Amino acid sequence: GGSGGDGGADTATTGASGGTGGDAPTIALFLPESKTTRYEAFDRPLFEAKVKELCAACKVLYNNADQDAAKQQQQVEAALTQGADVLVLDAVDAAAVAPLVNQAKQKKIPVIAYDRLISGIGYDYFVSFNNVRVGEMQGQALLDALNAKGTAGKGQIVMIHGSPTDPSSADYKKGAHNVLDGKVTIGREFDTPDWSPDKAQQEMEQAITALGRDKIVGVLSANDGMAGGAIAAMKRAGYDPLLPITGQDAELAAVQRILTGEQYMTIYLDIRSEAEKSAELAVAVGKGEKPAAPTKVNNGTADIPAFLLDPIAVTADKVKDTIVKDGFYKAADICQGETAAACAKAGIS
Amino acid sequence: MIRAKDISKRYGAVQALEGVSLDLPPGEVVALVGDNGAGKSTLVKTISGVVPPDDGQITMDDRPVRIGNPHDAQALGISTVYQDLALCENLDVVANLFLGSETRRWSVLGHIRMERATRDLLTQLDVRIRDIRVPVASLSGGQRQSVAIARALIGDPRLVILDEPTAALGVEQTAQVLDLIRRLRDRGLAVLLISHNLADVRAVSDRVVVLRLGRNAGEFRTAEASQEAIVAAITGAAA
Amino acid sequence: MIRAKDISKRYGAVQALEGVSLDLPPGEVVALVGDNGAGKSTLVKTISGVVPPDDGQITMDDRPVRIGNPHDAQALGISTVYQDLALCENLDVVANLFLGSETRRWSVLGHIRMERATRDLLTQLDVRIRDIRVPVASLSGGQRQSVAIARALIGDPRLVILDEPTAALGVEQTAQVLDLIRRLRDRGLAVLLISHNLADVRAVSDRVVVLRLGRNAGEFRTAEASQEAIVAAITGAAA
Amino acid sequence: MSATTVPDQTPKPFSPRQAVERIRRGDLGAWPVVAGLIAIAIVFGSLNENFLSPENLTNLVLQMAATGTISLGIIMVLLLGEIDLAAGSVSGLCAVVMTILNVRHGWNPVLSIAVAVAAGAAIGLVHGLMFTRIRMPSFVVTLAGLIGWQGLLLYLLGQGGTINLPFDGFVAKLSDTWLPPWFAWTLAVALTALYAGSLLLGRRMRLAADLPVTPVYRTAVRAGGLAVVLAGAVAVLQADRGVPLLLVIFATLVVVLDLVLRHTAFGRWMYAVGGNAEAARRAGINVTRIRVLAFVLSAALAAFGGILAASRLSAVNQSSGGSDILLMAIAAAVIGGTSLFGGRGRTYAALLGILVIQSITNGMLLLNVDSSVRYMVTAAVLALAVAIDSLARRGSAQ
Amino acid sequence: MSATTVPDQTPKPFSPRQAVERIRRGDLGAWPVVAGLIAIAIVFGSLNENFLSPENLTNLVLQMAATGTISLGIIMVLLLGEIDLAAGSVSGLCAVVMTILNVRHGWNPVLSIAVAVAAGAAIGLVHGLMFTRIRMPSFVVTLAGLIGWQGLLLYLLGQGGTINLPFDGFVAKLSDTWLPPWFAWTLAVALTALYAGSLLLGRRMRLAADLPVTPVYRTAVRAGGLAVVLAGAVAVLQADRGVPLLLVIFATLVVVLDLVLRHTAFGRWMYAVGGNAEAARRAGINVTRIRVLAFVLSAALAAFGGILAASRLSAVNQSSGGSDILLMAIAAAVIGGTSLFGGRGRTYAALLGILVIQSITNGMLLLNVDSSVRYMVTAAVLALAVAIDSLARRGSAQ
Ligand SMILES: Nc1ncnc2c1ncn2[C@@H]1O[C@H](COP(=O)(O)OP(=O)(O)OP(=O)(O)O)[C@@H](O)[C@H]1O
Ligand SMILES: Nc1ncnc2c1ncn2[C@@H]1O[C@H](COP(=O)(O)OP(=O)(O)OP(=O)(O)O)[C@@H](O)[C@H]1O
Ligand SMILES: [Mg+2]
Ligand SMILES: [Mg+2]
Repeated sequence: GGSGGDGGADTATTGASGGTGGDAPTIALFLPESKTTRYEAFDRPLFEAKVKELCAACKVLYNNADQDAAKQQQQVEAALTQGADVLVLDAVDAAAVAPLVNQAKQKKIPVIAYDRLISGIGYDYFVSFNNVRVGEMQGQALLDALNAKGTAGKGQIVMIHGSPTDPSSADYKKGAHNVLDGKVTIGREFDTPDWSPDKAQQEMEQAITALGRDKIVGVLSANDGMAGGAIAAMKRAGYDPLLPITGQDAELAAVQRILTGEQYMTIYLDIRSEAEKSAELAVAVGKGEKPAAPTKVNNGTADIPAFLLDPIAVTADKVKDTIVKDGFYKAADICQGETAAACAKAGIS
Repeated sequence: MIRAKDISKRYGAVQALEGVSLDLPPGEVVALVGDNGAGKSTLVKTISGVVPPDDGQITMDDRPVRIGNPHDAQALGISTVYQDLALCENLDVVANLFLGSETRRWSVLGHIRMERATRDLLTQLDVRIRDIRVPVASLSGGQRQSVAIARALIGDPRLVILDEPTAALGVEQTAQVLDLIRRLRDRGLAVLLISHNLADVRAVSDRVVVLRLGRNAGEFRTAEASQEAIVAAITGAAA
Repeated sequence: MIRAKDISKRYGAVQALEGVSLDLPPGEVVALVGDNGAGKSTLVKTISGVVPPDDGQITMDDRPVRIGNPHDAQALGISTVYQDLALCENLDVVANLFLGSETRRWSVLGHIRMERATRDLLTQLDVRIRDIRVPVASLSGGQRQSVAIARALIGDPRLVILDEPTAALGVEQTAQVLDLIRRLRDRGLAVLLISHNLADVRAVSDRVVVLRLGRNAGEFRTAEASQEAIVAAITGAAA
Repeated sequence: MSATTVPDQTPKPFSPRQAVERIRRGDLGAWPVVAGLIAIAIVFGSLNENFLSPENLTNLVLQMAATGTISLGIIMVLLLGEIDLAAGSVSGLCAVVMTILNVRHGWNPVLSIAVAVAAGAAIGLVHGLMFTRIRMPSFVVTLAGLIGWQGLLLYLLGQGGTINLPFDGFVAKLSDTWLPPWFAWTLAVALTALYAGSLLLGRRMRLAADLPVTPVYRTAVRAGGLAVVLAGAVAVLQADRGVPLLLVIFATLVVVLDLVLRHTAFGRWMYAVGGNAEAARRAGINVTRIRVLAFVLSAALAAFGGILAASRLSAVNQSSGGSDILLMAIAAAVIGGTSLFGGRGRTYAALLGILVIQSITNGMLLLNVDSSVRYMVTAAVLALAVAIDSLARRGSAQ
Repeated sequence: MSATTVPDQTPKPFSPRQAVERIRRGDLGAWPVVAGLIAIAIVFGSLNENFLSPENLTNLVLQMAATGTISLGIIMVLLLGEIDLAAGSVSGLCAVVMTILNVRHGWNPVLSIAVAVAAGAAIGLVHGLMFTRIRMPSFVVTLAGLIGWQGLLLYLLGQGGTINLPFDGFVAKLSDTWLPPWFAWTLAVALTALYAGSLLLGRRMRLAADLPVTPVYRTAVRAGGLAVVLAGAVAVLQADRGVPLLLVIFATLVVVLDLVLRHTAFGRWMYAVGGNAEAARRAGINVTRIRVLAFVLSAALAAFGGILAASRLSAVNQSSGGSDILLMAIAAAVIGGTSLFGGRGRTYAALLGILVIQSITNGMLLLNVDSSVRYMVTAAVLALAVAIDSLARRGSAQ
């Protein structure tokens, strides 16, 4: 429970008077890590491209904190030093960046919380998917798959969560439990240091050993990388067909696995919409405008004007209408080698 | 009087000492001689607390004392120059000389007093070291030896043990060390000298104790023993 | 003939050697004497490639040779026993003895041949070490010294340098080493002996070279020089 | 003189008294670590009945090969008293190189592996040259490597992130190949015979050279011990999927490197440089070359370890070679008895150390506990396993 | 004899020749690292005009205090030739302890800090006792600590995760307090006067004891140098928000610990144990106590560093004390010139080393590059900065 409760009150004024950059504001984008694909491969280029499109003279200062809250703090300070006019902040630790936001507010620089809801202080905008919702969708998808196979009550599931030292992993975990608790038996549940696929593989192997091969009916993996590790473990243990397993991030390798039937689903965050929406917003705010937001989200301290996007659960039959249609990956990229046949089956070309 | 009784020490397969006894009365220089590997250094190390003996006892004025580590030995007034010198090569001459018995007030070092005392002591021993503030690592073999000897005189010992003190020393410095040993005796200290140089041994010692293969192998009053008798005891030719 | 000409070496503020020259003809034992810190070990180190001299030249049979590191010196047949021994304490006696010139075939070590040769060599030098497969760290001072001396005889050297070889040795072992030096000379090798023991020096050397404060300070044919003259040169009393 | 020398050199025949002697003087070799392993086995075995099942032991073997191989490389550098912090990054980078060549460019898998290992060796060469020529501390050189090669890995992976290795391809198959039973048994018998033969031959040669020897029955005990261990391992592994190729590869590396270290001049010089670099230099050894070679070996083994890890996962991704792989590899070496100060250690340290570490990890994952508790228990068990070793040695010091 | 000895001991008066001498023999002290820093300043300063701005330099100062303090603790252990891998975890754990006491239980902040630092010291005591009593290698003891204390941290944080510190509370204010200008200037003047005074006093006492002294003008140069550095720092920092309290705390720690190491018996014994533990033991020093104390100091400083980090972030969370803090703290010590083999180094190493590392990080963050490139450039700059140092020393070796 932090203080700074007065933050919400003056949000409007700081927001309006920000944008000292006039027609070509400098926009600082802060992303939390570089070890998963999405941030460097999608968020950043999409965001930068959209800014360029809307305002050719605008400058984007890009920062990646490598999952280190202290480093992110330094990055924000560096950006303020360089005269950023808008901060678009995807917090490493969404609960701990309030002082940073406060610093920006003191300098009358507007802040847009990107992807993760910053708590403990008021600020200008929030653009995101809902992390708890992601966990819920993973849990729901797994439940659906188990029900479809009729194995929901007939065995146990294994849950492979993300890093115990990563706060967002706690949200996914919470969401998944919201859906699954009471509906299935949870046999083993692991927090995986560093979201490491190697460790996920070992965890899955140990779960199989501990529970017995035939007692397991499904796997909840918090992201695609770890799902890859768990799938390797299942294959080596001789599962055929593989158990339904969830994922997140829509990594290329995961999409291919979904098409070939090795992975049941992934969470596809329509990062394009998120990045582009944020870019539009950042440019507008940077120019001193104050767009209206469709909704507000209460972060415990203040109501933050918010643009909320829905995560999309992608199973094999939905790849075509989501990922391919959005151009997230080109069909040619997905349908390489062994995946080609599966592509044809799913109608992707 | 310090007395070691029935000391035994085994290193793995090697029985380095087996029931060795030694008397060190005040005001007397005792020379400990013996072949390489006879156990001389090991005996010294048990007396000065560096290695615990397996067996045996050390008494001081007929009361048994416990010497569990070098600190105990120092507290009892036993000061030792080791054959392998045991200097901290990263520290300078002054620091090495006063190591463990620094001049200090409320734990703050008296740099200047120590430096001054070092210079005086080295001058007295006729040791020439051009800069006493350089690390010991850069000294010549004899210079290190001299520093180690000077170390033993810091504080107020009642027994000074010197394990091959003159091995690396020049003619003059050797003479100074022998002279120093005599002066220590005259001040009433007990001195234990280990040396392979029988000429030196005969020149300063009052008594010669011979070790052979880790056992006592003879004891002589220096004035009365011939060089041949001592050598015979060392080599075991007498047996 | 190996000859060092006008060697100078400075360590920071200390001029350890200044224009020192030395001739080492085959079949002759040259003794290098001098006070502590006179620069004897430094001179040895420049000849055996351990430290590069600042200035000066080393010639072999009148051709200048480059000795940039100890390997070069060994390739030229210069074999050295250092005052600070330079043994690898973690290795056993056999390994230390053959270090750098292991008996091997296709790079596979000939353990048994080396062990056998070690035993023979140590026996020949009258060295008693109970187990030659223990790390050198557990040997007595004299035993280490003996191992270091034995090292210098491995291979087929043409110059053997011994820096204070007998400092830690017992009576018998010293006699053996002196004897060994004579035998090396008789085999036509050049021998450079550094010692503070003038008795030993006079017993085996053909020529005595005196260093003082890093400079040549006199040269004598041993047979013709009196002990007093040598001591005077060492201490500078002659000047 | 030889009359007095020879009897002294002959070790007394084996006797209980002598065994107590050896224990007293701390000459315990690897036994305390083995005792720690047994303790771990008993504890986890009683907490979870699956821990000692053939299936789990097979998994354990598979889990330890990659990090164990990296640890082997680390030992090469630790023997010199130096450190290689870049081993993790190098393992990840080279695995990525191998995967890109194999999957994206369609190169022959063996060739890809060879090129990747060569790349690792080249990286090691760079480290070694910076260490020996510029005389930067190895800690800093490899710290820069740790960061820099990780950067290169991210750069090479680029946008895509994870790259899958085909599941039935050569590389993935490396970790999913099992020796046929007849072959496994033949191998075990052949190894035992070879070992016994070499012991007997050595004994004969020593007798011929008039050197002291150990009594014949000790030779028999040692060969018999190996036979029992090998037979036990094969029997247990056969009860599950068989002897994994991965184990054979790792064990071969351990044994071959041990032979190199103990029986070649190069190995001898490694120990010499680690024990006293100046003495080694004065003995005419090219210290620079030994050092550079150690770094090359370390990086090449790290590269190979990374490839084994990729084979296990059938994929490489941004976190390849990251996480705590480096720390675990170093810890394995140290737990196995390699000194951080150089000059002491054998390659079996990697085997024993990684067994200790992986047993703990493996056992902790079988038990169903919270991750915070898992961390604490892991630390406690790790500390305990090493404390057994240290206490045993301590009781015997001096 | 004293007639010949004394003149030899007097250093020759300062002269250009002597300066060249000193450079040739590698007696360069911290100058090469300072040169590296200047190089870094020039490079980043020319790539980004903001790098040398007062605002950024102020940020730099704030950024380095926490890790610098941890690094100070690491130096205590490195001086003994040991290592403390647990410093990062301990810093995080103690920060969490402090925060829980302060925020959840509403304890007085100063008391919470004191208790947390005491907890750190207790942890150090445990490490030290395991190292000295059980004789486990410090690497393993602190590796177990690294894992175990992290587990305890997670356990204490529990489900909630992040705990915020009120950012106008005492703890958070620690890193957001600025000295008033008059005070900063007074402090600078007082420090210079104190330094000059102590130099002159020492000189007088040496003269009185008939010991050689350096010429007066060198004393003047040294005091003047300090004056210039202090004045420059204060002037630059005043141009932004002022001199941060955090800098004063960190600098005080550095200076006080340096004085302790150089001017007390305890400090002397630290160096002695690090240089040759056996020689120290034979000199009657209680080696065990020194070692335990070093671990206690290390952990206590780590705890305090963790608290400073929490103050900066106004929060603690699961990753407190994690990430690369440990590695950076060790690297700072090594870059600053502390030997990993013990017996060599000063506390200023932490200051200089952390300045190098943070300048690189800070500079890289100002440039707008891909993270893979950032890693690679960081590595290159790190290597270069240390290479300058190493080359300078190398050119002068022997
Ligand atoms: N590595 C070094 N660094 C700095 N000075 C050194 C170094 N080695 C030797 N010196 C200095 O050089 C001078 C000559 O030393 P050297 O070892 O050659 O003397 P030496 O004649 O062998 O004396 P001794 O008889 O005591 O062995 C001494 O003053 C010594 O302090
Ligand atoms: N730390 C040790 N470990 C094992 N054996 C040792 C150890 N120290 C000494 N020894 C053995 O104990 C025996 C006696 O050694 P010691 O050093 O006492 O001999 P010494 O009489 O001093 O010989 P020297 O005249 O050569 O110095 C030797 O055989 C030696 O090998
Ligand atoms: Mg001795
Ligand atoms: Mg010498």
